[in-house]
Amino acid sequence: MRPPHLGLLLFCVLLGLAVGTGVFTFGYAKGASYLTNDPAACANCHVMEAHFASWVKSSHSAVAVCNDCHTPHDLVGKYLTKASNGFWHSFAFTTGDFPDPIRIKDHNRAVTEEACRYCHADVTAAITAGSHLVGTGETSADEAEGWAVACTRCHRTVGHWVR
Amino acid sequence: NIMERQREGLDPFYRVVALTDTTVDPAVWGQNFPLQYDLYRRTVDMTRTRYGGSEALPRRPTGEDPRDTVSVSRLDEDPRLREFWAGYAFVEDFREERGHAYMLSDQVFTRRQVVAQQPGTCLNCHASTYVAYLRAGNGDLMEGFARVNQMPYQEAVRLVDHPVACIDCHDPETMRLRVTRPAFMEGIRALKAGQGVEDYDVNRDATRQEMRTYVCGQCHVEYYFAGTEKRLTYPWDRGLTADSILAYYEANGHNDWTHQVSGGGVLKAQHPEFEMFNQGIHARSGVACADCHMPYIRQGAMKVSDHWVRSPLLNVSNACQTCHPWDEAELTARVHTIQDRTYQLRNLAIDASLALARAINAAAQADAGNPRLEAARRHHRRAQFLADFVEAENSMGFHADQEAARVLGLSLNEARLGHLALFGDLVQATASALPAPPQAVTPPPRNGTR
Amino acid sequence: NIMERQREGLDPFYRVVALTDTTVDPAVWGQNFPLQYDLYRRTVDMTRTRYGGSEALPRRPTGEDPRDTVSVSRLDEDPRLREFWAGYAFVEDFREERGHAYMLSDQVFTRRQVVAQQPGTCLNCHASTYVAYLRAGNGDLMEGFARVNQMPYQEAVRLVDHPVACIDCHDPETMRLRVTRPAFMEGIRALKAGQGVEDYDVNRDATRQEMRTYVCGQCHVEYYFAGTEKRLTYPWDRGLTADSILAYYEANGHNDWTHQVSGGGVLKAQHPEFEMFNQGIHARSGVACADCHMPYIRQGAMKVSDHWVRSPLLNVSNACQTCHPWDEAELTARVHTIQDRTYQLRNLAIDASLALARAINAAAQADAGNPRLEAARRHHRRAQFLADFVEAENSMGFHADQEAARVLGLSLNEARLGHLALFGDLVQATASALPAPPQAVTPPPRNGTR
Ligand code: HEC
Ligand code: HEC
Ligand code: HEC
Ligand code: HEC
Ligand code: HEC
Ligand code: HEC
Ligand code: HEC
Ligand code: HEC
Ligand code: HEC
Ligand code: HEC
Ligand code: HEC
Ligand code: HEC
Ligand code: HEC
Ligand code: HEC
Ligand SMILES: [Ca+2]
Ligand SMILES: [Ca+2]
Repeated sequence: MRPPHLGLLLFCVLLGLAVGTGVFTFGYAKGASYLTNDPAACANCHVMEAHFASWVKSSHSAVAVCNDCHTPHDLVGKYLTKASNGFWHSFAFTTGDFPDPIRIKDHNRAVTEEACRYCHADVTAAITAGSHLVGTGETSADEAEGWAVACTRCHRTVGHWVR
Repeated sequence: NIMERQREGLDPFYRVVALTDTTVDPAVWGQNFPLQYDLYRRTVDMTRTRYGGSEALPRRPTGEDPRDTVSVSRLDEDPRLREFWAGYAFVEDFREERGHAYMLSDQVFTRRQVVAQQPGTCLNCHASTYVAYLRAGNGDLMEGFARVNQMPYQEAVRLVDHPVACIDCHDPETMRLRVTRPAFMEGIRALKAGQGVEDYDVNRDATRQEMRTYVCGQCHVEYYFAGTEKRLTYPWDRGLTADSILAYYEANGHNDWTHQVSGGGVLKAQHPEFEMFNQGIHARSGVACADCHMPYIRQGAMKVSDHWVRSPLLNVSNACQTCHPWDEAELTARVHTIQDRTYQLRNLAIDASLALARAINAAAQADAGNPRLEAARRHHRRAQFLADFVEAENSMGFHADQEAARVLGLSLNEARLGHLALFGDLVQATASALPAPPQAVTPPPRNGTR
Repeated sequence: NIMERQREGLDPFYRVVALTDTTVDPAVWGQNFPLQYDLYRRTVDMTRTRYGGSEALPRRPTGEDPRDTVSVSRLDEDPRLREFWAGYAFVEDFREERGHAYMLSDQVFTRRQVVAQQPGTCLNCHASTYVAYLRAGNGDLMEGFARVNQMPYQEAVRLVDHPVACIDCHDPETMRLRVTRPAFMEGIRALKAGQGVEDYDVNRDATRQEMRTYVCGQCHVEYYFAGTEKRLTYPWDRGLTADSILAYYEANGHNDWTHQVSGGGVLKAQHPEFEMFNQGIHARSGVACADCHMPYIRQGAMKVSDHWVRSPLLNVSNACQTCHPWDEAELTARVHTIQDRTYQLRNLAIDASLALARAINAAAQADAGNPRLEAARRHHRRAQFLADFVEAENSMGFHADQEAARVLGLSLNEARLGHLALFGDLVQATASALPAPPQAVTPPPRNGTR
C-alpha cells in the first residue's frame, strides 16, 4: 500500500508540470491571443483554423468576432473565461488530449447563448420574456434539460457556416 | 431599457386589459397582444399544397348549413375511401381539414352530425372548452369535462362560442403555455407511467420546449370514447406507435363500427399527428410542433410566434430555413420526396385492405359458417387500422418518414396474412400474433432542447 | 511536441519514392504516405456492431483454404436464407463481409468457388485490378477489362497480388481520386444519359465531393454478368432505385438462377450500397461515403482521411459528430432505431417470399399445368428481388431509411399479389404491372456540399 502523502506529492508534481507546460504553450503558441479580440489570433492554433474558416463564411463575420460570442459580456467574466479557456486549451493542445472533433462544452455554450441575447435583446424580447435568468428556463425540468428556446437550436449556422 | 425589463422578467407587451381565467374571447386578449391576435385571425386563409393546406370551395349557404366555403371532399378525391370506411359515418362527409378558425363550424355542420348522434365529447377539440368545462364542473375542470362528455352534442355546443382560443393554450397571467385538456393530462400520464415515470403532471413536469408540442397534442391525436360515459380517451398505455395502439385496442376489444364489406369489427384511426411525430427524427432532436407550425416571425422590431398556424410548406423560409440552410425549392422537394413515397405505399395498402375485405365478403356469402372467417377478419381489422393510421395522419408521412412506411408495410403484411388465413390448404387458418413493435416511443435525448 | 507540430503543418508529405501508373504495391506508396498506409493496414481488425462490422471466428487452416479466421456465416445466423436462395451457390457459403484486407482471400476461398465455375469478372471488386487490366489490354484499360472478364477465375486471379490498393482510387502523380473501373464508367454514363446528361465522363466531369462517393461506387453496387462475354454490368439505365433496377431486369429478361422452391427464374441482389445510399437524405445533402467511412482524423498535427475503412459505429465521434452535435450514445441509438425497424420488415418480407414460394411449389406439384403459376411466379420473382435488395444492402436501412422500408413494403405487396394470383376465384390470374417508382434518383442539390 502506498502511503497517502505520496499520492499527494504525485499530484503536486503533476500539477506543477501541467502549469509549467500550459504556461509555456500559452506563450509559445501565442496563447496571449486569447487576450486580444483579433479572430485571426484564435486561428494561430491550427486546430482552430476550421472554426475560423467557417466563421468567415457565416453571417456574423462582419458583425461579431470570436470573443463577442465566446466570452461573457461583463469585464470580470470576460477575462476569467479567457484565462480559463486560454489555459485549458493551451494545455490540451500541448498534451494532444482533446476530443476530435472539438465540441463546445456546456458552460461555453451558455456563454454564447448569453452573447446572442446580449446583442439581440430587442428583437427577442417577446420570446424570452418571463425567463428570469437569461438562457434558463422557467421550470425545474428546464434547468435539467438545458435552455429553453436555445438560440442555436434554430440558428445553427450563425457563428459557423457548418458545425 | 429593454435589457432591464427582460432581466426583471417583464415582457414587452403593454397590458391594456386585465385577463382572468374566464376570459374566453380572443379579441379581449388581442388588446394586450395585437400582433399574435392578428396572426391568429389569419387562420381563415386557405391555400392548397401537394398533400396539405386547404382550398376554398365556394358553396351556397343553406338554412341548415350556413357555411359559404368548404374544403375539398376527400371522398370525391379518392372514392375508394367510401368502401374503405363502408358502414361508418365518415362515408357521408369527410373533408380536407383547414385552419383553426373553422374548427367549430366545420364540426357543427359536417353531415356526420346528421347521420349519427354525437356526444358532447366531440367539442373537446373543436372549441374553446376550458371555461365551459370549469363552469360545468363548478370550478372543477375534471368534473366539468366528465359532464360535458355525457351531454348530447347539441346541448353541449351551446356552452361554447369560439374555436380554440388563447385561454386554451396560455395562462392568462404569465402567458406561459399550459395544458387545459383532461384527456391529454390523463393520456400523457398513462404513457409516462408505462415508461416508468410515476405521477406525471404535465403542467408541473414538462419543459417549456415540450409544452410547445403538448399544447398541440391536446387535439392532434388518436382517440376513442370509453364506456357509456363517452369519456374522451387517448390509447397510449402501451406506447405511441401505431402497433402499440393497435395492441391496446386488441387487449380492450374496442370496435368503432362493423365493416360493411368484411362484416368484422374495425377501428377508425384519427389524426395521430402527435403519436406519429414522436417517432420521427425531429421529435428525437427536440424540435417542437410550434417550431414548424408557429415559427418566429419578425413583426416590427420584435420576433413573435406566428399564430397563423398552417402548413409549413406555405412558409418554408421561417419554418425550416433557420435550421436547414437549403433553399425553399430544395426543402419543398425533400418534403415531397418523403410524401410521394408514403403516398405510393398508402395507396397499395388501401387497395390491399379492400381486396381482403371483398374476399372475406365473398367467402362469407358462400358459407357464413366458414371457420376461417374469424382469423381473416382479425387480419383485416389490423390491416385496416394500420393503413388508416397513416391515411389519417395529416403530414403524409413527413412527421416520421421511415415509421410511416413501416406501418404501411405492416398493414400490407396483415392483408397478405388475411388472404392466407382465408384461402389455400397450406396455411393455417388462425391469426398469427401481431409482430412486436421494434421499439418504444422515442424519447427526446437529454440535450434535446438544443 | 508543439514545435514539431507547427512544422509538420507546413509540408504534409515527404516524397520518398517516385510512384508511377504501374506501382501496385501499397507498401511502396506507404513510404510517401505512412499515415494513410498504417491506417489502410488496419482493415484487418474485426469488431462486431449490432448489424455490421465483423467478428473474427478462428478456424483451422487447411490445404485448400489456408485462412485462419473467417467472419460469421450469415446462413447459420438466419437459416431461412438457405431456402430463400435455394438452388443458388449462396446457400453453400455466405458470410458477413469484413475489412478490405480480406477481400481477395475471401473471394478465392469461399465455397461458392467450389460449387460453381466463376469468371474473371469477379476479380474487378476483390483485387487491385487496375494495372492487371492495363497489362492484359496492352495499355488499353477497356480492352484489358473485357479480356479478364472472359478468363476463368483461376486464370485471372494469377494476374493480381493485392486487395484494393492505393492505385485503384488515386492518381499516383497528383493523388487525386479517380475511377479505375470500366463497369462504373459505363454504368454512371448510362445513368446520366437516362437523366438527360450526354457523354458523361466520370473522371472529367465529377466534382471532388462526388468522387468521394464514386470511388466506393466502383464496387459497392448491384451488378450482373451480361452475355457470354460475362461483361460486368451495372443495371442503371432506368435509375438507381430498387424498382427501377427491377424494371431493367424485367425488360431484359435476365435471370440469375431458377429458384428451387418456386420453380421460377429469379434474381440475386448484391450489395447495392451506392444505389440505396443515393436515395437517402445524406446523399441528397451532398454527404459522401468517405465522410462517414473515411472521416478526417487528427494524426499528430495533421488531419488525414481515415483509411481504416470500417463501420462508422466503431468511430462515431469522427464519423458523425463533425456534422451532428449529439453524443455518441445518442447517435448510435438513432442508427439502431432505423436498423431495428428495417430488420423487422426485412424479416416479414423474407417470410412472405418463402410462404409464396412454398404455395407455388404445392400448386405446381398438384398441377404443373395450372395456368395461374406463371403470374404467381412473376410476383414471386419481384417479391424475392425487392426483399433481397434490402437484405443485401449492408447498412440495414441506415443509408436510406424510408426508402428501405418502402422497398420492403413493395416486396410484401408483391408476395400478397402472388397469393392472389394463385388462389381464390375472385382475383385475376395475371400479374398486375409493377407500380411506377414514385421518383427518379435523387440528385444532390446544387448547393450540395454546403
Ligand atoms: C493554444 C491553441 C489555441 C488557441 C490560440 C485557441 N484555441 Fe480554442 N481550442 C484549442 C484546443 C486544443 C481546444 C480543444 C479543447 C477541449 O475540447 O478540451 C479548443 C477548443 C475551443 C472551444 C470549444 C471547447 C470548449 O471548451 O468549449 C472554443 C469555443 C474555442 N476553442 C474558442 C477559441 C477562441 C474564441 C479562441 C481565440 C480567442 C481560441 N479558441 C484560440 C486550442 C486553441
Ligand atoms: C456569432 C457567434 C459566434 C462567433 C462570432 C464565433 N462563434 Fe464559435 N461557436 C458559436 C456557437 C453558437 C457554437 C456552438 C455550436 C454548436 O452548438 O454546435 C460555437 C462553437 C465553437 C467551437 C467548438 C466547436 C463545436 O462545433 O462545438 C469552436 C472551437 C469555436 N466556436 C471557435 C470559434 C472561433 C475560433 C471563432 C472566431 C474565428 C468563433 N468561434 C466565432 C458561435 C460563434
Ligand atoms: C456582437 C454582437 C452580436 C452577437 C454576439 C450576436 N449577434 Fe447576431 N447579429 C448581430 C448584428 C449586428 C446582426 C446584423 C444586423 C441586424 O440585422 O440586426 C446580426 C444578425 C443576426 C441574425 C440575422 C442574420 C442571420 O444570420 O440570419 C440572426 C439570426 C442572429 N444575428 C442570431 C444570433 C445568434 C443566434 C447569436 C448567438 C449564437 C448571435 N446572433 C450573436 C450582432 C450580434
Ligand atoms: C419539422 C417540422 C414539423 C414539425 C416539428 C411538425 N410538423 Fe406538422 N407538418 C410539417 C410538414 C412539412 C407538413 C406537411 C404539410 C403539407 O403537406 O402541406 C405537416 C403537416 C401537418 C398537418 C397537416 C397540415 C395541412 O396543411 O393539412 C398537421 C395538422 C400537423 N402537421 C400537425 C403537427 C403537430 C400536431 C405537430 C407536433 C406534434 C407537428 N405537426 C410537428 C412539419 C412539421
Ligand atoms: C382545441 C383543439 C386543437 C388544438 C389545441 C390545436 N389544434 Fe390544430 N386543428 C384542430 C382542428 C379541429 C383542426 C381542423 C379544423 C377544420 O378543418 O375545420 C385543426 C387544424 C390544424 C391544421 C391544419 C391547417 C390546414 O390548413 O389544413 C394545422 C397545421 C394544425 N391544426 C396545427 C396545430 C398546431 C401546431 C397546434 C399547436 C400549436 C394545434 N394545431 C393545436 C384542433 C386543434
Ligand atoms: C381528440 C380531438 C378530437 C376529437 C375528440 C374530435 N375531433 Fe374532429 N378533428 C380533430 C382534429 C385535430 C381535426 C383536424 C385533422 C383532421 O381532419 O384529420 C379534426 C377535424 C374534424 C373535421 C374536419 C375534417 C373532416 O373530418 O371532415 C370534422 C368535420 C370533425 N373533426 C368532426 C368531429 C366530430 C363529429 C367529432 C366527434 C365525433 C370530433 N370531430 C371529435 C380533433 C378532434
Ligand atoms: C424555434 C426557432 C428559433 C429559436 C429558438 C430562436 N429563433 Fe431567432 N429566428 C427564428 C426565425 C424563424 C427567424 C426569422 C424571422 C423572420 O424573418 O420573420 C428568426 C430571426 C432572428 C433574428 C433576425 C431578426 C431580423 O429579421 O433581423 C435574430 C437576430 C434572432 N432570430 C435571434 C435569436 C436569438 C438571440 C434567439 C435566442 C434567444 C433566437 N433567435 C431563438 C427562429 C428561432
Ligand atoms: C394552439 C395553441 C395556441 C393558441 C390558441 C394561442 N397561442 Fe399564443 N402561443 C402558443 C405557443 C406554442 C407559443 C410559444 C410559447 C413558448 O415558446 O413558450 C405562444 C406564444 C405567445 C406569446 C408569447 C410571445 C410569442 O409570440 O412567442 C403571446 C403574447 C401569445 N402567444 C398570445 C396569444 C394570444 C393573444 C392568443 C389568442 C389570440 C394566443 N396566443 C393563442 C400557442 C397558442
Ligand atoms: C428547430 C430546428 C428544425 C426545424 C425548424 C426543422 N428541422 Fe428538419 N431537422 C432538424 C434536425 C435536428 C434534424 C435531424 C438531423 C440532424 O441531426 O441534423 C432534421 C432532419 C430533417 C430531415 C431529414 C430527416 C428525414 O426525415 O429525412 C428533413 C428532410 C428535414 N429535417 C426537413 C425539414 C423541413 C421541411 C422543415 C420545415 C417544415 C424542417 N425540417 C424544420 C431540425 C429542424
Ligand atoms: C452518413 C453516414 C454514411 C454515409 C455517407 C455512408 N454510410 Fe455506409 N454505413 C453507415 C452506417 C451508420 C452503417 C451501419 C454500420 C453498422 O451497422 O455497423 C453503414 C454500413 C455500411 C456498410 C456495411 C459495414 C459493416 O460494418 O458491415 C458498407 C459496406 C457501407 N456502409 C458502404 C457505404 C458506401 C459504399 C457508401 C457510399 C455510397 C456509404 N456507405 C455511405 C454510414 C454511412
Ligand atoms: C475494389 C473494390 C472495392 C472498392 C473500390 C471499395 N470496396 Fe469496400 N469492400 C469491398 C469488398 C469485396 C468488401 C468485403 C471484403 C470481405 O468481406 O472480405 C468490402 C468491405 C467494405 C466494408 C465492410 C467492412 C466491415 O468491417 O464489415 C466497408 C464499410 C466498405 N467496404 C466501405 C467502402 C468504402 C467507403 C469505399 C470507398 C472509399 C470502398 N469500400 C471501396 C470492395 C471494395
Ligand atoms: C461489383 C463488385 C463485385 C463483384 C463483381 C463481385 N463482388 Fe464479391 N463482394 C463485393 C462487395 C462490395 C462485397 C462486400 C459486401 C457484401 O458482402 O455484401 C463482396 C463480398 C464478397 C464475399 C464475402 C461475403 C460473402 O458473400 O461471403 C465473397 C466470398 C465474395 N464477395 C465473392 C465473390 C464472387 C465469387 C464473385 C464473382 C461471382 C464476386 N464476389 C463478385 C463486390 C463484388
Ligand atoms: C477505396 C479507395 C481508397 C484507397 C484504396 C486508398 N485511398 Fe487514399 N483516399 C481515398 C479518399 C476517398 C480520400 C479523400 C480524398 C479527397 O478528399 O479528395 C483519400 C485521400 C488520400 C490522401 C490525401 C490526404 C488525406 O488523408 O485526405 C492520401 C495521401 C492518400 N489517400 C493516400 C493513400 C495511400 C498511400 C493508399 C494506399 C495505402 C490509399 N490512399 C488507398 C480513398 C482511397
Ligand atoms: C458531412 C456531414 C454529415 C455526416 C458526416 C453525417 N451526417 Fe447525418 N445528416 C447530415 C445532414 C445534412 C442531414 C440532413 C438533415 C439536415 O439537413 O440537417 C443528416 C441527417 C441525419 C439523420 C436524420 C435522417 C434520417 O435518416 O433519419 C440521422 C439519423 C443522421 N444524419 C445520422 C448520422 C450518423 C449516425 C452519422 C455517422 C455515421 C452521420 N449522420 C454522419 C449530415 C451529416
Ligand atoms: Ca389541411
Ligand atoms: Ca460487415
